[in-house]
Amino acid sequence: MTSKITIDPITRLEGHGKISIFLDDAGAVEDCYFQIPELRGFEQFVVGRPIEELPRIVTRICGVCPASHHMASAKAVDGCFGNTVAPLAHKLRDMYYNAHFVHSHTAHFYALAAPDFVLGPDADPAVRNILGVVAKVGLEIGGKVIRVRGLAQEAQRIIGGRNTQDIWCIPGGVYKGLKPEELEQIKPWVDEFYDFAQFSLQLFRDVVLGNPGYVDLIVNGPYTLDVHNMGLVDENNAPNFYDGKVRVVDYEGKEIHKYEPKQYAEYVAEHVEPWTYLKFPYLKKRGWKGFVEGIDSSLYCATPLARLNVADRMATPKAQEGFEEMYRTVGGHPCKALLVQHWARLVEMVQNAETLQAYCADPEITGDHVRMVDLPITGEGVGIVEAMRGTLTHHYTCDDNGICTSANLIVGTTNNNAPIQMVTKKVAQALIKPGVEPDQGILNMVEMAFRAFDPCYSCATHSLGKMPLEAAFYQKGELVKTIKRNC
Amino acid sequence: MEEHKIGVYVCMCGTNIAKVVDCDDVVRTASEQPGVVCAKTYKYMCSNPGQEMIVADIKEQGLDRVVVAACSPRMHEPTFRKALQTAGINPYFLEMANIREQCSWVHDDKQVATEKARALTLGAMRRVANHQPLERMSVEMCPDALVIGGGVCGMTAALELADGGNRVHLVERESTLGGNVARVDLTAPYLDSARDLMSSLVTRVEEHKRVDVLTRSQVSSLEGFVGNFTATVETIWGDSASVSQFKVGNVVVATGYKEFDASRVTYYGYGKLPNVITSFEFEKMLRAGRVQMKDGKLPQYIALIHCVGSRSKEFHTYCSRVCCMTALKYAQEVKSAIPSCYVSDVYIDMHAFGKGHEDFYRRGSEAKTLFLMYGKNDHPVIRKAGPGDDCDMLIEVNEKLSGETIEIPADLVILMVGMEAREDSEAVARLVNISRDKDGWFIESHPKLDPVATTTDGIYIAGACAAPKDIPDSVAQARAAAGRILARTIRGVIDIDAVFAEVTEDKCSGCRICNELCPYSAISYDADKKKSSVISALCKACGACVAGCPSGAIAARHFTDAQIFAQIEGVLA
Amino acid sequence: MADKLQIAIYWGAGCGGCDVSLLDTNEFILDVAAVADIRLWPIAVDGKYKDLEAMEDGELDLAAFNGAVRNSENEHIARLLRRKSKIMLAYGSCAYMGGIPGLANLTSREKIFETAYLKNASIEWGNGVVPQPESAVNGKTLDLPRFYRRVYRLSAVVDVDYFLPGCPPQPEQVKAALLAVVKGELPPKGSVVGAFEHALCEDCPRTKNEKKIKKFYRPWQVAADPDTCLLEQGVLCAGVATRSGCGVRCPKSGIPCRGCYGPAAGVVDQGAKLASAIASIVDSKDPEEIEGILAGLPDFTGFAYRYGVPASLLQRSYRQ
Amino acid sequence: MSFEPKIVGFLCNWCSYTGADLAGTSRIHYAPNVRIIRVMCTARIDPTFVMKALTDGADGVLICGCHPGDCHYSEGNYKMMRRYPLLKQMLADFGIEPARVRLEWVSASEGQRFADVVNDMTQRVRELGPSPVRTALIQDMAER
Repeated sequence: MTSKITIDPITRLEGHGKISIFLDDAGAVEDCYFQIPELRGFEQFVVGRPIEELPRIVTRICGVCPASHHMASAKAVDGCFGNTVAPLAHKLRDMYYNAHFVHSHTAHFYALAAPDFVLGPDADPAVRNILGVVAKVGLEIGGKVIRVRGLAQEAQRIIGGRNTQDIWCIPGGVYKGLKPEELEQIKPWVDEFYDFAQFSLQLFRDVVLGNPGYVDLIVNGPYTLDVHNMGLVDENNAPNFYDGKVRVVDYEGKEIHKYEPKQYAEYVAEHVEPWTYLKFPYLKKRGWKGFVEGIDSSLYCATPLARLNVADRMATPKAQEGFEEMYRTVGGHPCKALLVQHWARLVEMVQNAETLQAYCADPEITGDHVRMVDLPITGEGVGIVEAMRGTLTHHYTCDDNGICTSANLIVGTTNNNAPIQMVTKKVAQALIKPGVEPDQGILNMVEMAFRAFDPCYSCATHSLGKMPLEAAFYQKGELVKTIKRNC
Repeated sequence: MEEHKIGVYVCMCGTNIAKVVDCDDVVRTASEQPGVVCAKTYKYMCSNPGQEMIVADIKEQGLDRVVVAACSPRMHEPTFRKALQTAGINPYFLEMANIREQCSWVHDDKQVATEKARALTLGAMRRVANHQPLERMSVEMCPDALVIGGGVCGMTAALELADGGNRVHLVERESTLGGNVARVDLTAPYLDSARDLMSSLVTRVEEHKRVDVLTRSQVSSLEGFVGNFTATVETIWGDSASVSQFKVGNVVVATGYKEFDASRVTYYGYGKLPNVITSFEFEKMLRAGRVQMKDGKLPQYIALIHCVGSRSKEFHTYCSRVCCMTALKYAQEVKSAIPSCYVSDVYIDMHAFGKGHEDFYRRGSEAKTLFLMYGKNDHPVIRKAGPGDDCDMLIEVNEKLSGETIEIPADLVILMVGMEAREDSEAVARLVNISRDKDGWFIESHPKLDPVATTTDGIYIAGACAAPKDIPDSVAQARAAAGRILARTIRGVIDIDAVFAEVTEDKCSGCRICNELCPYSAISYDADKKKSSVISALCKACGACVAGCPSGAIAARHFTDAQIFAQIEGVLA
Repeated sequence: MADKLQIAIYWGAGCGGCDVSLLDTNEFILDVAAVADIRLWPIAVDGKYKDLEAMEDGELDLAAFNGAVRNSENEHIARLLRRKSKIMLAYGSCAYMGGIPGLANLTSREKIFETAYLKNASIEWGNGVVPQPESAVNGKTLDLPRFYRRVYRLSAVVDVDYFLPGCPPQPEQVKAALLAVVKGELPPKGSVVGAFEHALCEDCPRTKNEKKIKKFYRPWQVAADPDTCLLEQGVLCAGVATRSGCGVRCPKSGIPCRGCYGPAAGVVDQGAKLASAIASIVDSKDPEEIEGILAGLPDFTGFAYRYGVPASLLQRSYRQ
Repeated sequence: MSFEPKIVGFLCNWCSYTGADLAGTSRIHYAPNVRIIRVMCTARIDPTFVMKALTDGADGVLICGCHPGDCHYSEGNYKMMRRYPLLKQMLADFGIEPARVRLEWVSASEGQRFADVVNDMTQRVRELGPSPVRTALIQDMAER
């Protein structure tokens, strides 16, 4: 008979993730399911709303990366108004969005990823959190983290009037421009962001690369998948978070697709399974082939690492240096080692900071023509941006009165739903062996598999943060053992 | 919410209610409700024994809320409120359920009617539990009055008030008092001289120590409310102007009328034919004592044409009331001025309703005046006479009584122009916050029962500013208005109904939605505080601002949300 | 440890923005950590569901619940937290009023599933699968929480002591509210905390005049004057009917208020009140003209109840 | 037994409530389904009242005021006239049949008209059947 391990508290605690591992009689992992138990139905309940309001509604898909949804939505709405946008508005939105990346990447790296590396996978769970990190690296650095994240939020507020939840975009542009005095306020912060990004890279080198155990775990651990990569790139195939074409590259570096956002439906489709509320996107032209790896697989990742994997280069010089160093260290471009995500994230942060510096130096940035007024309604638009956690697609249609008639959303984490399924199962199978008593550490390893994706189950119904695990072992329906661990 | 001791009284109204509604059953369900101390039926709750029963219960059982299920509150609410007062509790602790007019009298199925009566009573019970004690407020009443308009009406009102002992500010825009009456010669029907009437009036006014006359003046603003207005008046001195400000308790608007502009009527050739003139131009001649044609010759034929601008679809549909008698007056004055002159009187109907008017009409027809009746939509036609004729003009009239077309000679044609509202009546209405009808006349609070009061407390209208009137009617109204004011000022204070809207200042966000909603301008906005507030003395409790306030900052006393919600729950329970 | 405050922070059907609003108190969060044990906070700190169940009833001093109640699981945790905590705080507009997810109450569960899984531009053709509360896969049974017919506000499923409005609550207000708990200076049960009694306009810098509206404009149709009341310019703004406390961020940036802080104190139904006020100042006495002017307000319901359909008197759509 | 709707009637004190009284004094019989709540003027009627009545179990809501131009407060009924279309739209958005709510002008002298309005409205709501609100809210509870 089959016994079932339910890593259930994830569900209860996060409300948004649940792993069920099925063992065969021998006690080997037979099956493993990562379930997303939540759905909110945005795609339906935005129907009937005035289309211009959607950027202020869909931000509630995720309060951790609301700016991503705000921007993707704004661009989809632009499409419904003939894509006529004040050029300066595009610049300001991009500027704003890069500031948002600084905030989000900082939060993720220090609050979520760092505890593992800074404190070590087997440190006392009670302190394995941002507060623990602060304790370890010292209040000075801790203060720095808190300060930078705070300033990145504040920078958004100054540029766009508000951060969480964003309100700023309007058909044809943005509600408010950037005043010279506001720019002066932001400038010094932006330089701080740059220094901080470099500082974080150094911390990574010292703490992670300085520890052979980690490097081995990252490069040779079970944390690899033979699936493809997706990301948004500019005309030079460098990563762009706000605008560009979607590029899909296989794990050997060969380009599979490169398409305009409005063509997304020709290239991506979503598969549904009855046991999870979350859908499974795949490459449409290849068709749904199930949860399989391989060069012919129709599955892909859309993550910070995937973004760098589909890119030929970074868009800014210092980021380019980080890009080269990273791939040199992990054995070439592209890279399949999922734990490299954390590093990729920091490389991106450098580009964010450099981009911000460039905008601060742009004499036009404080201009006042930031919106078009009373544009004609054309009725359909697709907006694609890179959310922190992957390629984010919003597709709307509206009637002649500008009332939303349909909305389709493929959010960052959803792209990675299938890979997360697979890597979880893969790791579980690699670690939970007959006769081997699964312990806290094993569950941690299992968890690290999907944590690498920084899965955002609010954007696909959200969970940010470390997933405390608990395994309940059942033999013939009897609870024989429980293992708890607190990350 | 604190527990109450509620008494429920179901009236049988003889058999009016009892024959359809099972009153005992209503009492039974009522007594099962929380807080109900006693529930009773009685044959006639409004009768003395009925009321005494309620009073006794309140005193003995310490009731603090009372529901009377009986007839319409419009009938007996005051009665039962008095009962509560007699028993020593706040009269507003009463609520009535209308189980007669709106139940037993309109339904016959006993069971269904009883069920409805139960629901209505329950609604009243839930509501009354939310009632709050209300006190009538009273405010100081300033005895001084403002009279706008120095005509016969305004002067009469001013004198009446001043003689009553109050100070009066009489504001006249012209340089002299007298108004339109000062422009006429004799008055119908007794032919006494208007000049004499006026001069005595004017002298008395000017000499009265309590009347302060402001000629060449206009009221530029009137702030406040009944008993407490502040009036600002601008007076022109040559090319300079001075401003005076004073407090008044009440205002009489006596701004009068203006005569209809005859040039709007094209078909009588006024302005083209030199000898076609208006009644007021003729009055001038009479006052000057020289009735003559343009070229100075004495007219041999004079024609009077009635209803110029009045009683017609294209101008004014109403009758101006004074023209008929004025025309008869002219006939007689002409006769005495130029005995040889033939007078023809061309009319639609002869309106001689006033005291002595019919006799005056008879006398007029005895003195040979030729009366010709024309149809409303078939007006006479005037043309220049030919060289052969012995007159200046010829008038063709389709005479209704004879049915023949008659041509009459005329050297002088007098158009009896009607009255119309002054062009500044709208501005005046806005100034004192009263309304005007479709013709621009000011609207009284009730056309029959309250003809000189208006919907704005403390503002009275008298004379021809409310509708065309002759001198006696205007004078009567002037005295009526003055009487109303004297009666109210004599107490020195005025009561303000306890039911009005009030703003909770902390909750008011100063959004100013309510400012436009009040028909009585009872809401004032304090620009410094950024808050709106209700002037309770002006509020008539309609509740428009209460429902309109988006932040629930305005409450309607005795019609609060809580009270109405409770009643909704009750009738549906 | 025991003398430290015991706190739990949890999210139901929310977006995480409320949790971010806590992070946005920046250094303050360290002060909180100094005086309190955060026993449960999925976003940043670890805690265990089993521990939660193991706790004594009332062992927690404060449970801050953000997000709405969308499925059986949300309700389950809400009830558990209520039992374990002395103070239950509805944190943010979703817990307070149902929030944006509450807009789902204007449509139906059936339509939501149909749109999400059966008909949208990128759904796998001909698959026709819809998630089930219970499903058998390779002979194994997997279950999912039941997706309720509608969304509930927290107070509809458990007894709530305090309400902290905002989408998300503004950090200053969050600090104020937490400090009140720390100091034990608590208002009467049922109070709205971290916000004012009055409506937004009092704190809005735009100048206000008497209002009469002949024509309504969508925000993108006009370049509204930055210094005068948006409503006076015909741009629908919910500020008049919305509790202040957000710092007027939206109108200050030229964006009409959408009411995330909920109705002003004492108002039962935010949308109905807004309707009553807005309609009252329509400048016409002619029924047809009135309808014409009001036609300038498409989806008024979705606007007036943007954050509070589940908290409205009618609560949800009754369309058959 | 056939369905008998519960209807809440909000009547202005000066015209319609007096009109209803007149129907009484004239002994004009009409359907017993309307429970009348008196307000000073229709301008006092907040859409909240109507929604409250519907959630508390009313199958219909009748609002009566003075004819346009005849308002005791000169313009109160126009405020209701303006709120009415917006209220109806909102109810429609909540899936409530528009015919369940009705605004009528009834003067103090129109006792017969009041009776006719009540009869007609009662008949229409009877045809619509019970309000969906109560039943749906009960179903919701059952689901949890």
